[in-house]
Amino acid sequence: MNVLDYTWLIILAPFAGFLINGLFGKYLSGRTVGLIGSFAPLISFIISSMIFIKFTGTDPHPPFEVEIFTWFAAGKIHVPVAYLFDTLSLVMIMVVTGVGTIIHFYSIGYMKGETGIARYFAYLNLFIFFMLNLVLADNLILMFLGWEGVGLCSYLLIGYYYETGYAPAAGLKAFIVNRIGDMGFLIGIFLVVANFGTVHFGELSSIVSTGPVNTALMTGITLMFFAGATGKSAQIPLYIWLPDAMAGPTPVSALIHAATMVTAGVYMITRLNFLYVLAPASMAAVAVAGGATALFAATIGIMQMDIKKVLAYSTISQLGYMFMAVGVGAFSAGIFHLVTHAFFKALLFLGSGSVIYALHHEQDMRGMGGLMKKLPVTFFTFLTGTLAISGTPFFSGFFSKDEILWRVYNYNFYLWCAGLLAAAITSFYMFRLVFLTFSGKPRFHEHDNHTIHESPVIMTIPLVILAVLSVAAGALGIPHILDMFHTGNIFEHFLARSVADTAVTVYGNNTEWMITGISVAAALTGFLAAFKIYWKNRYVPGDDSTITGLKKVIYNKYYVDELYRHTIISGTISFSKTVYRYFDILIIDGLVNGTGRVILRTGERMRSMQTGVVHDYMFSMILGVTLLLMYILADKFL
Amino acid sequence: MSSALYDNTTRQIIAILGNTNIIYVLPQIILSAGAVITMITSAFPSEKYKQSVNYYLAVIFLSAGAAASLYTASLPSRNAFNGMVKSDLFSGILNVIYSVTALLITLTAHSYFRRRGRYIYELYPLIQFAAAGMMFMTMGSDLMVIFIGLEILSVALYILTGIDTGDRRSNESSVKYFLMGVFASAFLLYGIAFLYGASGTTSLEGIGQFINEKPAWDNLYISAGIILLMVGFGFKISMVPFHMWTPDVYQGTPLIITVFLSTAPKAAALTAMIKVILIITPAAAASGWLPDLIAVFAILTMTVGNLLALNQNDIKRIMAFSSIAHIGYMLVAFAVFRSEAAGTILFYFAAYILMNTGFFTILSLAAVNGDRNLTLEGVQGLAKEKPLFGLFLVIFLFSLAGIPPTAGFSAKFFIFSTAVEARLYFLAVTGILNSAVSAYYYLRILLHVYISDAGGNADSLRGIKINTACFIVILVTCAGTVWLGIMPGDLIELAKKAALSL
Amino acid sequence: MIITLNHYLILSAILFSIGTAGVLIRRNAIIIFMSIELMLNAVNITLVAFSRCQEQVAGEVLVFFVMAVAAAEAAVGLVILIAANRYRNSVDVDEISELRG
Amino acid sequence: MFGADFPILSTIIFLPLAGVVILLTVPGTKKVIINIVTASAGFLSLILTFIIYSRFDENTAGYQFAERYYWLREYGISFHIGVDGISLILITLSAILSLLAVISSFKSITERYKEYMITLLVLQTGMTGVFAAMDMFLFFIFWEVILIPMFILIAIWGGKERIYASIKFFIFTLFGSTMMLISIIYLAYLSKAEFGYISYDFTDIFRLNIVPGIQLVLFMAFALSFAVKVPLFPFHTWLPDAHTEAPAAGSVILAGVLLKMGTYGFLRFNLPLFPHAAIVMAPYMIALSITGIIYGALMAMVQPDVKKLVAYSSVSHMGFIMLGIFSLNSEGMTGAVLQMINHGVSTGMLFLLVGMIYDRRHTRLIADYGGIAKTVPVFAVFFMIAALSSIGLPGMNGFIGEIMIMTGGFMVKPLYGIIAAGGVILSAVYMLWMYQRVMFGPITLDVNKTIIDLDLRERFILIPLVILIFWIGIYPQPLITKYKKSVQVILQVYDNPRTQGGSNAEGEGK
Amino acid sequence: MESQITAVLFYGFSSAAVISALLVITKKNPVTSAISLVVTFFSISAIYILLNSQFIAIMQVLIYAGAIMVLIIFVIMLLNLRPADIELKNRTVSKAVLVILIVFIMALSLVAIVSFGRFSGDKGGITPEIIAETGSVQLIARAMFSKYLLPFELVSLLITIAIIGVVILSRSGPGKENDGGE
Repeated sequence: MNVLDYTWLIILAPFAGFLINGLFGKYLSGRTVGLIGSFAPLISFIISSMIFIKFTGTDPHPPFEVEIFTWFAAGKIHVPVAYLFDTLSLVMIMVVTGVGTIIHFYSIGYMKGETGIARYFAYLNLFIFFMLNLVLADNLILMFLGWEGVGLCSYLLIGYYYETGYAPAAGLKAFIVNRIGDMGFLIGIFLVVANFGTVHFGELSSIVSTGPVNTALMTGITLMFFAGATGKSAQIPLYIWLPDAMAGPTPVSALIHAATMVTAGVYMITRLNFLYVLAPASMAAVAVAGGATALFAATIGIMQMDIKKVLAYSTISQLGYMFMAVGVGAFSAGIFHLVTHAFFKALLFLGSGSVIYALHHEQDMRGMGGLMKKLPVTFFTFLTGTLAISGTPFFSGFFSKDEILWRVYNYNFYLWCAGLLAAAITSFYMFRLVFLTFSGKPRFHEHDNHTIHESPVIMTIPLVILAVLSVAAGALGIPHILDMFHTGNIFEHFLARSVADTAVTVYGNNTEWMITGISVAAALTGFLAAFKIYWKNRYVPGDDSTITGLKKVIYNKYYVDELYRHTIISGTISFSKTVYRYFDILIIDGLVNGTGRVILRTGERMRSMQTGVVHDYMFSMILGVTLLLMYILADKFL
Repeated sequence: MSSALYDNTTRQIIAILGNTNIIYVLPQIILSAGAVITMITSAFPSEKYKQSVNYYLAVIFLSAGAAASLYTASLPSRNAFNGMVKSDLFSGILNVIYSVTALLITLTAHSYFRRRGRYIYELYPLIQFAAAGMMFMTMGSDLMVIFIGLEILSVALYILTGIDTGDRRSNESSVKYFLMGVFASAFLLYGIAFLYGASGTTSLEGIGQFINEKPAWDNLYISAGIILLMVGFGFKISMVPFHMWTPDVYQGTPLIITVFLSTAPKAAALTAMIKVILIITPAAAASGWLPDLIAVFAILTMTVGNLLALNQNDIKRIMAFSSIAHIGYMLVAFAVFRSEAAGTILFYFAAYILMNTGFFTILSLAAVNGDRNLTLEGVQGLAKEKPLFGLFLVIFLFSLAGIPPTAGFSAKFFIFSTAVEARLYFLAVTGILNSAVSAYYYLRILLHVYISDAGGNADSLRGIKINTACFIVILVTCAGTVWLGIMPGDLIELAKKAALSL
Repeated sequence: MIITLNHYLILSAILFSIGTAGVLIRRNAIIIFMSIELMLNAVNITLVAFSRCQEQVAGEVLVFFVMAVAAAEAAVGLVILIAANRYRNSVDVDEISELRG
Repeated sequence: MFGADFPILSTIIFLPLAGVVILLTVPGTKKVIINIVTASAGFLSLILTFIIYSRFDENTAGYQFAERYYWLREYGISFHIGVDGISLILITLSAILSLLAVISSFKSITERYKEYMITLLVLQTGMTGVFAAMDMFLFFIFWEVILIPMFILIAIWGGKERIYASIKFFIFTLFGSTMMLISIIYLAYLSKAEFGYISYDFTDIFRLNIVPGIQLVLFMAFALSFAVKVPLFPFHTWLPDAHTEAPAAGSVILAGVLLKMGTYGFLRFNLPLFPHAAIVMAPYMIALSITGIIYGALMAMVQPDVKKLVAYSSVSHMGFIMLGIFSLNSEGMTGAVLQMINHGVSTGMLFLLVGMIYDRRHTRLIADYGGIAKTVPVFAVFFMIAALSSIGLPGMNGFIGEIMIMTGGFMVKPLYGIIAAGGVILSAVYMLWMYQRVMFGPITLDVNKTIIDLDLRERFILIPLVILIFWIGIYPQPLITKYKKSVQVILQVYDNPRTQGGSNAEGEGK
Repeated sequence: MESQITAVLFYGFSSAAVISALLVITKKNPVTSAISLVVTFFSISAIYILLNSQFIAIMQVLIYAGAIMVLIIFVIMLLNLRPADIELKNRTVSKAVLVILIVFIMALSLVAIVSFGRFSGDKGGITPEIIAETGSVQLIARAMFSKYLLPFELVSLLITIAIIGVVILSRSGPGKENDGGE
């Protein structure tokens, strides 16, 4: 059995899971549904792993494509449903299916007892299906299918608790903001089709690499794609949907809004690296936007009270790092951070999910505290994740983040400063989170005290697995200065078969050591600050009303949502209402009805000539006769 | 008319009489004789069968008249009565149309007048006389015959409009029609006088020859004559601005007479006018002022007719204005000023008569209290109480509005296609826009018939009974309307052929 | 001073116009009818004059027919007017205007 | 079963009329018999449609299954019908939607049931006829015939404002088509001048050489008629009223098929007949189209009435189709034709769904709902599918058409594609926002707690549409192949430098 | 000389006709109007004589003055019309002026037309001499019963209809069920 013949199963298994759960789920028990839903990505994961193995080793399999059928074709557009397997996409599907599978299993525990569990697993499987399409697509339009498809699943899953008012609203927001970005993606596709006549990555790559370079065009195309990426990956200015997306179930936040979907933008830019390298301006834009987002989101993270919101802003911030990386041309570093982030952020979310589960859906950290003993597994795994994200040496986050910061330092000093500051802040708010949640006195209701206990095994095992990965994954991408076993940067080498880094290293090893040291110091500073405030001083933030000044501004996320709401959204709506009332009804409709009315009124007015008096009728006749006679006289003599 | 006239007159009279070809006026003879015979039945001894005898005799004679018309139509073109009349396919077809219309109206009239509580033995004879008059108008190839034919028709119609002597509205419409009709015929006569004065003959061929040979087209007598003729005929066909009598007369007179007024006499007057003008005017006139004038009349007529119909509430008035508008469409074909175009008018009349008669026959069944309930409110809910009526009304009204696949559409199509062929685009466009406007008031009727609940009318509408004769009329007209809509080919070809025989 | 055709025709035109004026300014239906008769007479003059000048009798024949027609119309018309009078006790055309609009 | 000379196409056209004749003999109270007769007439013609669909030879652009009978020989009019790829798929669409419309009305119509079914059947004949006609006169006849049943549908079985809406619909569209009639007649006489015989037949009319100046006038005349039908901004004002007042089945047919007649008209007549004018006018038509896209979407956003919202969304979607057509390139036009089907399916489904919920609650106001996803989950799923299809989600039908159209538009002028893409965003806004307000959130009104979910019949109606949505979304190529050649033929005339802007890369594309 | 006499006679009779015609339309009392109309008819009859058309002249007197006018006067008497409702119709002066103006323009147009129109056509050859020789009656009769036989017969039809009409319309009056009675 050649596993390569079963590549289609990777895609199909989650889809089958979706169909089964979607159509028949309501007739099945919650457990069966959960198992079906979880085994579907597991199958994908197993096959992916087998292919992955074929790609490693001394005699690695070359990249290959699988064409299933022609989706549609007209004129210059020819879109096959075809999947591209290369090292980049393999890394991605490993993450997607791997983390996906773990989270599916976790969900069985987390979602136990919910009413719409079949719906939940169906959506989740559908998400995996679309995500795989996104990742494996060998052309832009199929990628766009996945791109929008995951957006849909995100929408559906955020709005999972549809009986509430806010969850569907958050889903809608996510979808629409994503669509705004997608418009950029679409325009990028149009530009590519119109100029190169193909949407296929391989062909596109060979066209642009052989043909003359039109930098302006390339910049346009890449900026458009980047606009798409900002939507999906929650970068400035379209990041606003992600914090709201936390309204969905926590595993969903872990899978979609941390590990996989939101990283699609990074993946897409990496996939299209051959375009980006021809547009340095776009690269710079990506890097700057990433750096700005990393810093900006981190600052908001400081002041959030909702445990998941903190993680959400942290995700935005981390995504900013990834963009910074790809922006400076360090594609492999970006992807590497993507992978490690997938592990530790999924871990953090699942851990928070465990907390929330234990506390019966309490999410505000002001209502937690002292959970260290109650939830030991959760605590330790969560701590692992925190250490990883903070860049503690030898945790995975350390390797990936350091790599990025080093590359950025080579690229631009100020950008590096932003990254560094963000790293410090990240460390601060993450430890703030840990301390507020797990240390100190319990602040939840006393009577809950007995009901709070550690989550079931099905939820803790995933936490442990992810914790292990969060620690170990760093080994894949050890920077050369730390390369004690001379394995080289495995990850970078592996990925180099698909993507060539363009980042240039201008400084030497000593500088690299120094940079590493500074970033560790920054992380430490953040930790110490948090330690002082929240561990030593046992500081607990007060109610919303007590928050004032700059804190209030940050707590309210710099009022960006409000800004959007009061300008763009209400502007559009009131504009439409005005146009509807005064243009559509009054002018267009009025013109049509008015014409009718004028005709009717003319008829009505003419009726008054029909007086019923014979004289008037005869007079009209005589008038006619006279005019006619004058007419012929005029015709004759004039 | 030369010195030969001074020869032995008796011999000549015999010769002329022998040369009259009386067979060509057979329909007229049958109808006139039939009228007299039908009338005498009022003296029929049996009270019980008196009315039936009267009615059936009328039906028989009208059928015979129709058959005779068919027969004469099949005969080759021929002058008769010393060139006073000419029998050709054109007049033949029209004769058939007249007698069939008269027949349809007779069939409907019987039950209608009974319901109205008034049985008039002279009704059918008058219709037959009127039909005979129309036939003479159409067949006449001499202005004298046409004039007298017109007067026969007019006098019969003056009487018919006032036939319900118990109804003051009927009387009013008759007064109005009479005064204005006589007034209009003075103009017609003046026109005839001018033509006669200019050419020295009243024969159409003669005048035509004279104008062509002299050439005398720029003679003021000729133009004044034609103008005044158009006034006279224009009154009869209610051409704007000579149309104002129409709604009042239609509204006041008993419904069946309204139908009659709006169908056959109009056909007769319009075709007579077309015939006269087309024969007497030379080819050069086709680019002169006359077609322009007719075009102006056409536009005025259809526009005014339609506009006035929009706000009416009385269905008879609506249909009066609608008949004005229809005349306007037909004038479009007249403005083309070619005899083939007259063929499309023949077709239009056939279609118009079918749909109009059908429509009114249905209404006649619903009419009570001297037609006073024939308002939009009065027919509300008709289709609800009588669904079958509703279906028929849909067909008739859409046909009147000119929506395919009905006779009304085919007719309009032929008219406008003739206009386009003659490059009268403006006319065609105006016509077609008008026909779109007209849809409004037909739809209004339909909406009232169909949508609104009967409410207060429910009882009177439920009481409607349909008799066989009316049902046959409705069925025939409906079938005709649809048939001419789907398969207009034969008739239009025949009509065009007929028009060429002018 | 020779009386030509034109004299007759102008006389006829004047009489015709007077008749028309009568039709338009009188309210009494009978007088209106009389005015119309006047118009017909005016036309008759034209016809006879033309007939004479063309050395024909056709015009005169037509005049004869017109007279007959006028008589018939008079009979019918007057009966109609009598009927109208029965309803309204007047033959004022202004009053015979129930049907309008 | 059906030989080569079996007049299969005219059977499809007149089969519903046969149903009408049978219905006339059935008493109005026997609802079941009426149902059986109507549905089987629709079903049989659907089967026949499938037969021609499968037998259609997609390798030629010519008309197939042509039948020709002389009709008005003297006027050069014949009963000439046939199908090319574009008409084929549109006929198929109308057959499907007609049958579904019939079935959907089984319960929702309570009065004048027989007349209602007759009306629907007549409507079907008219629609099929429009798409099958190969004679200008015949085309016009069918075109106008449709007004009658549609008018009656709205006027009798419509909502509160039905009288106003029906008259507006009728008169407005009638006015639109007036100029077309004159132009058709003109063309026929032009053929007389050019070929020596008058002819209304496509085969002759399409060979005419028309002077550019006259082309422009005729183009306008035809365009007016079609633009009203489409409806192209700013001729759309009849649509919201008509849709809102029409019964569900009427809306389905109206949105699903009738609007397509307008775009079909553009494709069938305006482009092949008046190429010069089309090139001159294309920017203006596109300007109106994209205005319509954005305008319709913005208007849809602020409608409180679900049906009106969907109606305005139709304005937006039809703008897409028009944009595709007047891109005058293969991408745009292929997309436009596909989008005609897509819009028919998805908007048709939306109207069906609105009708179903209306039957239960007798209100169409968004504010009267809220949170009903809990009480009617199955309905919610179907509604979601329809909404997503309507907003052009990839994997569903709307996407394929829209992306091709937008690419086509973009290739003409990037701005066109960009604005159209903006319309895609807005469509998500109004559609999902409406969905959210209707379906999600807490249930605020007690009446909404007891709504009954869709029954089997209703599911049966919707499932074919769902299948179509996904089939076209996932594997549209067979469908595209059916009409590809026909589109190519239309485009042949346009040897247009503008559309060849990116032709340097043409050879390298697949 | 003869033409002078003709001229005098013509002007005399035509002014009589015109004046009496004016009286017809202006006199308040319908009987006066009717009597004036009779005068007009007689004057016209005289004009016919001037035109050498004796038959028509006689007919004019017989039919118009004799039959029709008698009928009219009879009806006037029958209806017993009060002079009160006989006055110039018009409600407003401006309208009356308008009517007169239009009629005046029409009169002018007619005069212009008859003055400038060309009278032509083939002469029929029935000169005044022949008329004097044969007699107007015979000439007309010949034409009427040969060439114009059909119209002549049609006139009889017309009169029949008129008789029927008179019978029907005079049969009954208001008071029946369908009197509107509003």
